Amino acid sequence: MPTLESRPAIYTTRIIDRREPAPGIVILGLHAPALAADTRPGHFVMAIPPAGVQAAVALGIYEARAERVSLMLVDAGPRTRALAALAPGDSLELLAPLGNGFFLDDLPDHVGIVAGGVGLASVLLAAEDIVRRGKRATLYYGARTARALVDRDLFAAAGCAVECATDDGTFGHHGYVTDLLRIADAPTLLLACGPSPMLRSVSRVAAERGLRAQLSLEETFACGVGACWGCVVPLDRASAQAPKFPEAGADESRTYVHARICKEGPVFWAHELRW
Amino acid sequence: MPTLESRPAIYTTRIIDRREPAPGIVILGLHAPALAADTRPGHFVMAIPPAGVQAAVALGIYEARAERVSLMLVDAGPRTRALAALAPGDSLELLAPLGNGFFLDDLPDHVGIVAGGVGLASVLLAAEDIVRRGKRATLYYGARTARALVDRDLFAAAGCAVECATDDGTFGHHGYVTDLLRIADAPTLLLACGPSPMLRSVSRVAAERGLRAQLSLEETFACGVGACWGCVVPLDRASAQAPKFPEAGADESRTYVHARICKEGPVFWAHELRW
Amino acid sequence: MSGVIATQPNLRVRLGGLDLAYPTLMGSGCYGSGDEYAPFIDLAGIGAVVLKSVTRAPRLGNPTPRLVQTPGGMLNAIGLQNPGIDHYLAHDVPKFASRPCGVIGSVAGFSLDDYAYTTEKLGACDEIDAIELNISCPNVASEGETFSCDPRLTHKVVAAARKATAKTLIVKLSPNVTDIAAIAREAEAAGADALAVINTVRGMAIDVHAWKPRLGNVTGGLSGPAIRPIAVLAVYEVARAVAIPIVGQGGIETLSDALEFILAGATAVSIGTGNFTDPRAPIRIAEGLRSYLAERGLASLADIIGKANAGFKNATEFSGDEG
Amino acid sequence: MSGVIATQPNLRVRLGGLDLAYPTLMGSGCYGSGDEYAPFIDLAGIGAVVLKSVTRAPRLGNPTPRLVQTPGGMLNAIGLQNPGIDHYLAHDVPKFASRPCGVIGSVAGFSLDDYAYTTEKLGACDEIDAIELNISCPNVASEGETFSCDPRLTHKVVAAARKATAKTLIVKLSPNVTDIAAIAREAEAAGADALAVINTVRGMAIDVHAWKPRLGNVTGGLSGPAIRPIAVLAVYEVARAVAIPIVGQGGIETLSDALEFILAGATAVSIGTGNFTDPRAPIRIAEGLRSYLAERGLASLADIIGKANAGFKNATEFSGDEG
Ligand SMILES: Cc1cc2nc3c(=O)[nH]c(=O)nc-3n(C[C@H](O)[C@H](O)[C@H](O)COP(=O)(O)OP(=O)(O)OC[C@H]3O[C@@H](n4cnc5c(N)ncnc54)[C@H](O)[C@@H]3O)c2cc1C
Ligand SMILES: Cc1cc2nc3c(=O)[nH]c(=O)nc-3n(C[C@H](O)[C@H](O)[C@H](O)COP(=O)(O)OP(=O)(O)OC[C@H]3O[C@@H](n4cnc5c(N)ncnc54)[C@H](O)[C@@H]3O)c2cc1C
Ligand SMILES: Cc1cc2nc3c(=O)[nH]c(=O)nc-3n(C[C@H](O)[C@H](O)[C@H](O)COP(=O)(O)O)c2cc1C
Ligand SMILES: Cc1cc2nc3c(=O)[nH]c(=O)nc-3n(C[C@H](O)[C@H](O)[C@H](O)COP(=O)(O)O)c2cc1C
Ligand code: FES
Ligand code: FES
Repeated sequence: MPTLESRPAIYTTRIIDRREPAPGIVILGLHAPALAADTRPGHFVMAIPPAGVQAAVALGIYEARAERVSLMLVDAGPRTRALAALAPGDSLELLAPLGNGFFLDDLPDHVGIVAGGVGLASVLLAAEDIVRRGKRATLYYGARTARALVDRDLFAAAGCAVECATDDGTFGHHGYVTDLLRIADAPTLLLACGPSPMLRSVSRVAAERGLRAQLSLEETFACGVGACWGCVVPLDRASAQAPKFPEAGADESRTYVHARICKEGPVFWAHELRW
Repeated sequence: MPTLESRPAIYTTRIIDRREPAPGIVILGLHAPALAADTRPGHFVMAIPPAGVQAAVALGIYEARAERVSLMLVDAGPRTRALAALAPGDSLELLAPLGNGFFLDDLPDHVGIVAGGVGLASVLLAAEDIVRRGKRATLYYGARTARALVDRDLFAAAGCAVECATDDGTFGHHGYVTDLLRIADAPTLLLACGPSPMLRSVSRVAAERGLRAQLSLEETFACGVGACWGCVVPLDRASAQAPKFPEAGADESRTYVHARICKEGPVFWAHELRW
Repeated sequence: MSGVIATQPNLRVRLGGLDLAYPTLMGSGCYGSGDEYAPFIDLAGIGAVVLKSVTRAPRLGNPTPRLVQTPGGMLNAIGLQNPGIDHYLAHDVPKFASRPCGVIGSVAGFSLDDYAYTTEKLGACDEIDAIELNISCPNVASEGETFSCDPRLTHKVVAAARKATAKTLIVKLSPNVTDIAAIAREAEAAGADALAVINTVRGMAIDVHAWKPRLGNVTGGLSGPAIRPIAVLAVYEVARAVAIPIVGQGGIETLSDALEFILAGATAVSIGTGNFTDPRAPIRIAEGLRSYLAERGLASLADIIGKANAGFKNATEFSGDEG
Repeated sequence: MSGVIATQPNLRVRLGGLDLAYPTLMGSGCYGSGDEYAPFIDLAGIGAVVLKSVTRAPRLGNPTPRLVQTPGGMLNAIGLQNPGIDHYLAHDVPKFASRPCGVIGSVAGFSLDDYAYTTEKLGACDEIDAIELNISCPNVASEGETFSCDPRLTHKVVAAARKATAKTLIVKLSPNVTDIAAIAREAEAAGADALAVINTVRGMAIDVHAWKPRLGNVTGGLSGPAIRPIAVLAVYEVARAVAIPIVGQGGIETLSDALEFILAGATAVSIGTGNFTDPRAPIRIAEGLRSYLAERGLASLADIIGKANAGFKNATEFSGDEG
């Protein structure tokens, strides 16, 4: 959990830059000094879409430095599309910063960061933080194809090593990003963010090889602030993150409870999940 | 009815210019040579909105010359707003040209054109046509306020006189545009397009003063091509435009039928309406 | 040659005795007679057009406004404006003879007699391939209770229509009921060959400036993408309750929308309000279905019908005679 | 001074014995306990928060996914996850004491006993100002029939809850019925002080890639702007059937949306899904209502309630003690 309590609020920000590192991917830079200062690695926002589009959408905080915060949008549906159509000068309101963030207080010498697709948006700040704490960081980055591997240079610039895998073999390892973890000197702590199948695979590899892994989970959100119980994951009752909950009578409730990804998470220890 | 049969089709056009003559009003110029050639005064289009926005929307054909057709959008809701956000280079699909258009074959020496608000979009071609036929045309143009009176110069350039009225008295006559018709030498034929209350008022003035009036009606459309019967108006059974319809048993069906504004109209003779 | 043809997925489906080249219908009341769209689309690419509902006596329909846009959908209250069956037979039906797609007549009414009378007359026309029974009207003899809202009344009206025609009989169900599966079972038991699921959902909108209902008829029927989840569930539930084929409808605009209904158990789909966004929707959906099947190496639509519905009972026949 | 105050329109409304400073509620299940929103909005600007429904026994809730976005709305199938009434009374309820707005507890259950038990326990808490009865659950004793879908069951469950508490009792109706007015009349007859209209509409969505329902629970409840026309009509019909006040809900996001419900006959409105677009919605709607009344020179909300509903019967009491 973040060492300092952050103070979520509704931020009215202004878009100051916009780039498209690959087709279907847009990065919006926002002027948001107070939010930048209050953001910890792994935090996310609920972005209020332009008028006429329903439902705020969960987005990782990609960059946060000085006066600027950035968000990465990968075209998935009406909301990411409407937000990606915004231009410098437009304003954007956010509920932020939200979520627990990665646990970075007690790091081994070498930390592996596993990112798939849009999961990249939630791990750059963690990479920076690890390096700042004097540890080694390696990004294991997977995507469908070479073109969808974006911004490797930002990680390199932060002092983080980068290893890639593509489904179609157009860049780096031909296969799953988790294949890259099956090496002798794998980092003993993994931070992972990406699609569920990738996270489950990270979980398996970690279990097999005795590594610890923190997973930043994705699920459809409605509120993003713990109010609707729409985004849960089965979590070991013994986890420090498990909400207090009496046994429900059913057998399984003896071993797990449903924790809210947006509130108790989005970062959980892989070995504590019962999914 | 137009002298030549027009051939409606789905046109894929490209936006070539865009201007905002007043806040909330946008005029889009489209490259559409075949449509420009096939358009008669009073025709309208059903414009297919950008992906994600439902329901095509009815718009008058404002200008039609050589390769270019233009549409006027007045912010009323999601569809006019989505279309107004289009920019040069974007493509726009239209079902067009639709409707009967004004009856311009048998004109008196002086024709009055009454337009309120967005009704202006449906009468410029009529003004041009009247002048081309060697007759005098006067536009009686009403709006809430001076700023909302747009493009008077286009009418003047077409050789049409322009008289204005504003609700707030900021330009021209302070009051209703129909007040301008209560003069001794009013034109004996009126063509009118605008909000319902204005058209009803034109209808009353015409009846009082023995003028003939063609009204281009507005109603919520769904199909715009006569398929859904959503856009009807009660019309005298004896009208040449009345759809063939047996008496329904109810008394009123002896005197009127429901005609489709999009198909039998949008232009009707004021004295034939039973609204 | 025949090898190449054999790899083209088969979109042909059967609804009772009605054989359709495509599983895509134009919904009643939304495409007129189909002719209105001849300038815009090739009707040969449509399975069938379902005509606007016709009644025994002529009807002037409801006062205006009859249409209101709502979020993700629209309300309509047309009030079944139509010239009555006699005028319809004399003036309209003859025009349907040369239609390059199926033609399904739609019958509405206000008593059992009405339905039987109109069904018999319309069913007797060579130009009409099948009859759809729009039973979402109030029964004037039965304190105005809507036919489709009561299992007993549904049974009676379907039985009456069944006696009146030997043509394929499609019964269109209303979603405005506590238990649509119970209604569906009655329609099947009374002799329906297929079910159309769903008609519009009752709703209203209010003019907040004028302080009055926005529709001339006060209430209307909600349609369009807004109701799609309601319609998909209705198809899902009906498909578990009956063995006759289902025509799914309610908010279909795209291939993905159509697939939801087919995977829930629909044999064919109908596009209504989607036409008002883009009349090419049914053509595009048929093309999309063909590619969808081809990409997955599937031979016919039968391979996906009901595949997301574990309790699927629906036992459609397919004509295997086309490539 | 008092002259100035008197010209400020009065937004205060009464639901049974419950006096609310604003006619705007936070809908059950959408705002948690309200505390989750304290960082974002001033709860003193809200009429009341309706808490997430609580049951007698703890419930783990449904498998995931529990949420799906749909056109103009969303589906949810949370499955009433809650810690059960005992844990709730011990750990959660005490936190509600210092709330600057009304606090309405929501009770769900699966038998008459459940409802009576939970209502009594929750109604006895000083922190709870009123009880909302969520009767959209299946009755396990009655072959799983949903309480709110049967007038007889509705009467029984409301009567049981009525006996269990003297606090204001709001009964929340389901739209998934043939005749909502009949259900409303039973709830009123059994002692309800007010009605919440409507709960979610049943629906489902299908994953067209995986060929399976998108919700872990297969079916879910549709909410949001998509259902607004359905909800406005339900309020319109219920307002003609009963004399107790109505809390309108279903797709309210803006002032205009709220006005539709109030003009149809609602005394107050509740914002649920609208919160997920912008949690400030209830505050903005209250401000908007004040301006709307002021612009028209109207003194209180009573001046517009039911004004688009000619057959309006609802006879709400208003507290006239505020400027
Ligand atoms: C903590 C967190 C952080 C996140 N960070 C980011 C981020 O930084 N950047 C980012 O771009 N996203 C991020 N996401 C994901 C994003 O919030 C979701 O993808 C969101 O749903 C996008 O909204 P949308 O309206 O654009 O798409 P939606 O309409 O919500 O669509 C979402 C998905 O559903 C699928 N879908 C829709 N209909 C069907 C159907 N019938 N059958 C099968 N599948 C269907 C779509 O293909 C799509 O993949 C994050 C999510 C979480 C929880
Ligand atoms: C033949 C014809 C020609 C036309 N030509 C043009 C043209 O050239 N240019 C042009 O801009 N328009 C034109 N129109 C009008 C245009 O088609 C309509 O205004 C259309 O509805 C706009 O769609 P929208 O989605 O933008 O607004 P919509 O959402 O359809 O809103 C339409 C109206 O409904 C009102 N409304 C919505 N909700 C409520 C409520 N709860 N209470 C009270 N009122 C409400 C809105 O304020 C608005 O005035 C024409 C119409 C016709 C029939
Ligand atoms: C304007 C309009 C008119 C309709 N008229 C009829 C009708 O006459 N008979 C009928 O059975 N259904 C009628 N319907 C219902 C549609 O056929 C369809 O069942 C319903 O709208 C749901 O599908 P959709 O969302 O694709 O429109 C009408 C729908 C609309 C929108
Ligand atoms: C995620 C979610 C959870 C809900 N949980 C409950 C609940 O526990 N009890 C209840 O009575 N209603 C519940 N509802 C229904 C809402 O309170 C509301 O009645 C309904 O969603 C319609 O209003 P809306 O469109 O404003 O959301 C829930 C709705 C949503 C979207
Ligand atoms: S999204 Fe509402 S609790 Fe997590
Ligand atoms: S809008 Fe459909 S008939 Fe006119």
